[in-house]
Amino acid sequence: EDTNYVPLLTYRTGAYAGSGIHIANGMHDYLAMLNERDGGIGGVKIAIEECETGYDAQKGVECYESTKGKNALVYNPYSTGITLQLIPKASVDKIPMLSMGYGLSAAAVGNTFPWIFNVPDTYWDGASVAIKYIAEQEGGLEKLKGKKIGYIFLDAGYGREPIPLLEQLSTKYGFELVQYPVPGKEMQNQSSQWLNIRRDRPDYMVMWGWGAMTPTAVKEAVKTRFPMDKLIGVWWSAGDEDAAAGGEAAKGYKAMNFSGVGSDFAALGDIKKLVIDAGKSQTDPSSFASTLYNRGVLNSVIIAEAIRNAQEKTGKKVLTGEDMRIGLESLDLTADRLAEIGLADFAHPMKVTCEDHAGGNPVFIQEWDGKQWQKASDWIEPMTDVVRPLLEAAAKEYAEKNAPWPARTEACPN
Amino acid sequence: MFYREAGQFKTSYEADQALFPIRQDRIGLAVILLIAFVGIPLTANDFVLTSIMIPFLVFSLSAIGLNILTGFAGQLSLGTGAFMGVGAYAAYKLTSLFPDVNVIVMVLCSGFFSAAIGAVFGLPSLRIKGLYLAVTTLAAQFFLEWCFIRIPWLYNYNASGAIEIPSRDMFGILVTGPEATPLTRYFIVLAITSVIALLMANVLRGRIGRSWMMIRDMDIAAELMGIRPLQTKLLAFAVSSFICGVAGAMMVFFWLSAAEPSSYSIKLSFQILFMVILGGLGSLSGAFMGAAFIWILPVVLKFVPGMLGFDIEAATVEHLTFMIVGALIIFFLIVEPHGFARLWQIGKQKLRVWPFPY
Amino acid sequence: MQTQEMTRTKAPAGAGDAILSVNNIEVIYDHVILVLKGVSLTIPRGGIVALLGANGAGKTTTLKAISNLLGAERGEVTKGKIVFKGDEVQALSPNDLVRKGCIQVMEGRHCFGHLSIEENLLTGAYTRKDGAAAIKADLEMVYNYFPRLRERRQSQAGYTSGGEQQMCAIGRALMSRPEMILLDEPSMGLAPQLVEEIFEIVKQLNEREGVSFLLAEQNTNVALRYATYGYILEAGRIVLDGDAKALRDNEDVKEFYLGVGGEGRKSFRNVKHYKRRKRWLA
Amino acid sequence: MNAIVSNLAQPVGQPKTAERDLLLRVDNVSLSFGGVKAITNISFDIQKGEIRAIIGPNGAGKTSMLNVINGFYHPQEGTITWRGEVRRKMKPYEAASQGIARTFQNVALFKGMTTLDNIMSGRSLKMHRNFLWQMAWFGPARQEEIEHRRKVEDIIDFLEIQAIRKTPVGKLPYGLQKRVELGRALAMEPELLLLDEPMAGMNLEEKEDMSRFIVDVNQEFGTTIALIEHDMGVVMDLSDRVVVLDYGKKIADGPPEEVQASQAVIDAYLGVSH
Amino acid sequence: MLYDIFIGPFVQMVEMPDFFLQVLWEGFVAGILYALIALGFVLIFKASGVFNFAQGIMVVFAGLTLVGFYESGVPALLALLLTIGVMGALAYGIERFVMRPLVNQPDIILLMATIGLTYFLIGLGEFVFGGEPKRMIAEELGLPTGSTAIEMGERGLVILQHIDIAAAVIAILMVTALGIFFNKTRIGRALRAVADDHQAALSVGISLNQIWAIVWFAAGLVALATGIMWGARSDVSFALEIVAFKALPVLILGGFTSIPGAIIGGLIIGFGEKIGEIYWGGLVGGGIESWLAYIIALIFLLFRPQGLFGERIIERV
Ligand SMILES: Nc1ncnc2c1ncn2[C@@H]1O[C@H](COP(=O)(O)OP(=O)(O)OP(=O)(O)O)[C@@H](O)[C@H]1O
Ligand SMILES: Nc1ncnc2c1ncn2[C@@H]1O[C@H](COP(=O)(O)OP(=O)(O)OP(=O)(O)O)[C@@H](O)[C@H]1O
Ligand SMILES: [Mg+2]
Ligand SMILES: [Mg+2]
Repeated sequence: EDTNYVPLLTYRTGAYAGSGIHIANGMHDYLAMLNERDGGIGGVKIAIEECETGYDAQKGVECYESTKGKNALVYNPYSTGITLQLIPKASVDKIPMLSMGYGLSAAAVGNTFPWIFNVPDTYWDGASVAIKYIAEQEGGLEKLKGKKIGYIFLDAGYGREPIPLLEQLSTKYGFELVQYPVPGKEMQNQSSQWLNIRRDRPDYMVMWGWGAMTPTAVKEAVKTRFPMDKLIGVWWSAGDEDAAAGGEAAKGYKAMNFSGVGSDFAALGDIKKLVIDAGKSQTDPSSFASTLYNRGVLNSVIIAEAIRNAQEKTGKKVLTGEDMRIGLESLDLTADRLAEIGLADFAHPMKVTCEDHAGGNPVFIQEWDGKQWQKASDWIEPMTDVVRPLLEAAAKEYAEKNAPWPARTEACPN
Repeated sequence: MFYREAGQFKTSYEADQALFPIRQDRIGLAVILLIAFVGIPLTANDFVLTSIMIPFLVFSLSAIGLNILTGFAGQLSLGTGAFMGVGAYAAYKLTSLFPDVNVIVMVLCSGFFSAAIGAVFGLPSLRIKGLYLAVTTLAAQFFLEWCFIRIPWLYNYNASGAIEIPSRDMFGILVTGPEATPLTRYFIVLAITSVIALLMANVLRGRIGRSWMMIRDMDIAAELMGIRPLQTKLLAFAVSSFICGVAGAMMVFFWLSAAEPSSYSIKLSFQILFMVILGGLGSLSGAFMGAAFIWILPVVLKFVPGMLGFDIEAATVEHLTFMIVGALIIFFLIVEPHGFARLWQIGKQKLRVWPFPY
Repeated sequence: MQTQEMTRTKAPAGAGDAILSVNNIEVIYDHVILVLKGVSLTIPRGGIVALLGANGAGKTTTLKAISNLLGAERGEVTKGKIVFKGDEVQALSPNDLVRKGCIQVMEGRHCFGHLSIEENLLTGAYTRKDGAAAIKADLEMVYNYFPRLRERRQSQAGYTSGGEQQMCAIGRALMSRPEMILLDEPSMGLAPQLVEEIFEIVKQLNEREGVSFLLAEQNTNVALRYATYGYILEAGRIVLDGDAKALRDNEDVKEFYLGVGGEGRKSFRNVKHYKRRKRWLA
Repeated sequence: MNAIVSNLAQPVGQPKTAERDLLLRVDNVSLSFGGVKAITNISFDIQKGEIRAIIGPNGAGKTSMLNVINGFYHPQEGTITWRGEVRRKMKPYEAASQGIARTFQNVALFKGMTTLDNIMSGRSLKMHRNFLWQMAWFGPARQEEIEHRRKVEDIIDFLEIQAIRKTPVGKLPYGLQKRVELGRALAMEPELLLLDEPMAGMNLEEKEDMSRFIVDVNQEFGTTIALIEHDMGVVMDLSDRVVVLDYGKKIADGPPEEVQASQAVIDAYLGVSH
Repeated sequence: MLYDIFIGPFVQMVEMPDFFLQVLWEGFVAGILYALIALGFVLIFKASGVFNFAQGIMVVFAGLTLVGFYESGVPALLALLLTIGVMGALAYGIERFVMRPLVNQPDIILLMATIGLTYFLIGLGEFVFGGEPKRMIAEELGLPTGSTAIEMGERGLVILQHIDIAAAVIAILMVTALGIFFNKTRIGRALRAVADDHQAALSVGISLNQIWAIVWFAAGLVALATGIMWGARSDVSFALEIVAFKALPVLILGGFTSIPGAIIGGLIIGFGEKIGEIYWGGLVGGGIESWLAYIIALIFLLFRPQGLFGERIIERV
């Protein structure tokens, strides 16, 4: 029987499992639902296989090596570290890699990285939105001058990625950027960082937390009586447990998001009915439709839509990695299409082009009301004008440092 | 009776001091080398090469490195990961500073940097012993890890903080970078590992190897017999770190091709320590056996349920793997605290007297 | 052959009332090294039995087999049985055996280096339940036996001299009020005066309190003077046994163990090298 | 065997009192640990080529004395003169390189190594090939190794321990361990050999063997020997002069017969006269 | 530059006394928490000479079990009792299947075995409880959760978390109890004997099995207390296991065998680390906490190779 094989590099174990499990469930369940409901995509079932990485780069590479031979269509490493290792390998093996909203920001430059996709946004887009949102609160970008903005982050590739952009913005808008790195080992032991924050009294805090780092940070923020409405997390710090760790007192904590909030979507209803209630998933019903779960769903939506697109573009039903790349690179997920698949308004419409693999799509801010996340802003556009040149420069630098970096040989699909 | 030594007389000290004085062992080694250099390249697929053999060899080499320090010189170290990291970062810096020099030369040179750093952290070993010494090596581990993060010069100011290995060729064949074939990388790693293993086997059976073991077994007596403890220990630290450094550099150059500081974390230190202890402290062949066990077993375990037709979740497999590996470690320690190497010896002993029980 | 005969005819005195009997045990180390090849011994209640033999004959191994300490050295008893006070004890743990009244003084001292001498002695009383006063009294008794220990009572045992440690090890065993003591080379490293004293203590305990002893000793001379019965172990087998007096008079024993061959005691300076052949092995 | 004959060999039987024959002199040495006075104001000397016994009750300070001589302990007071030179605060490995070797009361063999390697380890100071040669093995390093192996084999033959050449020493019976330890010390070709209770735990036969080795070493190679032993038979037969310690003090010094007859020694050490 | 190193920090301490006090308090709390973990290590080390690497995972395991019982509907206090039972069973299991067969083996082998145990418990814990972080049921157990702010001067504020105060009290109680247990009872002496020489301890009739079951159980209880306290600060998750590394320098500093050493070592590390990080860390980019503790311990060790309160390392021939 023909299938389209989609390996999912997930982690349900290790220090970051707290975040990883929800993502893994969301990714798995949507694809499983398509298999149940529609018999796959275009009549071909999706073969889903999870490979456990434990957020560990070595194991991630091992997963990649052990699955790529099975005609893998696309990889989602869910770790910036693993992404970095796989970028060169995937480029050589000609298998696209979708790092949705994480990974190497520069990979958005499709001409340099034809095989890597990071729709809907890069970290730099995210960081610029955070600054923009702060400016909005203060009443305009010019009001940022003289403000102090703290940046607390997981001290790894993931958390360091936004720093160049933040520094750029800080010089541009004249605010002071103070960095608070949290070593991976000390994730659950952040009292020093928050003491420093207390002393420095930044006006706002931007947070790039993951795994157990986020709930600990939220708790510490509450403890040190940092004004919670001035703490803004990246979309990966937007988990329900993350905020719940602070309980009532964390009311006002904000985080960016680009995937739907809540379970009020037809497709999610199908998942619940056909997959979860049917006992075909590991999802704990209480965590269904949580922020990170929905994030996982969106990841699979992009995969599924890319498969469909590729099937249309190539006329094949059973695809290869190369076909998949075509599907991803000409992906156009419109509002209509989202509605059609039962996920109206679940995400902002996104379009991938040859040049731009990220799209720089708008994101919104959600706020914790003490019990739940609530949407707290409209879609905010990132500062593409600042981000794009930086991306170009970074891509160029990457190619130079890794010379001889192969030039793009893949034709643009349209 | 299979393993019969009778009738093999050594007529000179040369013969008696050969690495493998017994014929069966020599044949065994020849077979292993034949498999490694011919058999595996002919049969193995990319997955086996890149995910099993290359890491296995890299780990074997680092296990040899640690074994020299802990198994032979008796200095417990938990800083192996960081020393490997020093090698990796040094090699990376060297290749970017001197892009035209052959990478293999650079990989080997990187060992000198880790040797120097290892010796520095070995200094307290004169006063501090045993488990207490573990803390100085842990200090090395965490401090160096921190350096890898905090000194951007080390990773050429990459935004990601990771080192990425560019493609380099040697005699027209790509040896590093994503386009280098697994086979090429395998051969390089195999060659470096076997050569270093051989050289170390030589050192270990001579005066220097003995002086390490003297320090390990009874440092006071060693000192009263003319061994200078500081020099000897520092040499062990340096040699061990050199080898670990080369292994660390190989790890990123020929296996991972990109590495973050977390690749050289304490977890790696423990992994290597496991290999050394399970393989057998103070045994070179044990280093290989330990590496095989610790690295290959979990990889293989992952496929077992699938092969048996069970449909178990990936995470559950991972949990089970953890439990099984943990239990097996304890099991093997109980069966033979001196590791696989000793187990193998006892096995030989049994073969010798077979079919009688003793 | 004369020796064989002796083995057969003379059972140890009072064999009927044996406190400990070892029947044909075999011990293997590491699953491959066979060390004891069928050793049988009987220690009568209230007897002092000496176990003699050259280095590596298996004396220590025998004692450890009895006190069940072999497990800690990867050795095991694979055959035979050991009966102490009428019960088979192979399956007991060492501490059960101590509770039952059989304690071993290990070869090579084995004091607890970080504990003071006094604490070392007190650990000996670990299994006792008869109250602090009794223990205190025994402590006094040990100090009276070994005044040197009283002087060093607060010193860490690890830093005391070899002989002091040996006294400490023996004193520690006495603290458990045993009925049977397995003494492994008690005289090793002790000054001549002390050697005599220790054997005097053995004799006193034996006579006054009825403690039985199994002595593994290299100092055959003294051992046979105090023991009532002796076994000679060679390469894992008992090759000769008999009353202490009979052994003392045995020609081979005289020559090889007591050093009083045909022409009386030789000077150590003038021993000549010759290949010894034990007659009973012939 | 002749290979290890020390070039400083002394003809036996000559008068041994001349100052130039003095190998080592201990002057007014005191050593204490916290409150414990292990050695109090002790002086004695060791002549070239003699067998010098040190005896005394347990805890008298005999082992401590040896430890002072080879630099493991540093006395608080007093001096040690080695071949006419006064030395202070010497490191143990320096003592070794000056030709002082020893065996230990509690066997201190290298447990993880074979008999052969243990004895080879005694030759460490005499081997010089550097790390690079060692790595290459073939050529000089191997040459050196074999050369020393020959000498070690001589010692193995001498001590009659051929059969256990390749056995790890940890599992040897006690008596053989002591013998290997002697071999290891001999391999250093020392000028002064310090033996700390070499015959403890041996039966008569083994003591005889050991005595023979000690006498041979002394007579054939002229090695000076300082010997601690509790077996009075051995001490009386072997030693040229005996020094007796008690509670860290010297209570007698002289030829064996004299010492044996001294009432102080009998009271403190021998008990009933032997 | 020199000013930043030698003068600036002190000026800051004086200028912002409330903040300095807060730093000290945080250092104190961190120290107490480190000490709690270290205490578990000390217990086992003292009683068997084993460096129990699994203490970290035992903390996680205890915490997860407690929360797990609660989540499955058992009332909090009953859950606590059940968890104690589970720790007892675990102690028995470890004694029976790990320690007993490894009696008389060298330290490093036992160390390795406990690392093997760590792997096993990680797998088991994740298998049973899943990998998500769980919220500690501090409130339900009757532990205080609020905080008190002490005003100082105009803007000054020192915030004390009640849970931290509870942690300090519990730690001190445990240390006292254990201290008495070790020093005043016959079992305490036996434990130290076992740590010195397994075989000799056996020979004088000390039952290793019993002793080990007791100390592992005690270590399990300490782990449970630690799990509750750490869990209440952040969450109970497997990431906590790493915190156990912090216990190492504490342990080394205090000496492996000293119970008060664990507390004092913990406090030195806690204070040193916080003060170092807050006042000097910024000079080198921050995050020095990850190694500062080790360096502090290392410096102490160079002067006292056996730690502050450790037993002298015996070197004699
Ligand atoms: N743990 C062990 N593993 C292997 N072999 C051992 C072990 N312990 C002892 N042996 C061997 O068992 C034999 C008997 O040793 P044992 O210690 O019982 O002798 P012994 O009569 O007490 O000698 P000694 O007088 O030297 O103390 C020896 O050959 C020794 O090598
Ligand atoms: N490092 C040390 N610390 C404390 N006390 C010590 C140390 N070394 C020796 N002593 C003490 O010094 C005294 C002399 O010890 P030493 O070992 O020299 O005695 P010895 O004469 O060799 O006795 P033995 O015949 O019993 O071996 C002893 O009381 C011992 O406890
Ligand atoms: Mg013995
Ligand atoms: Mg002595």
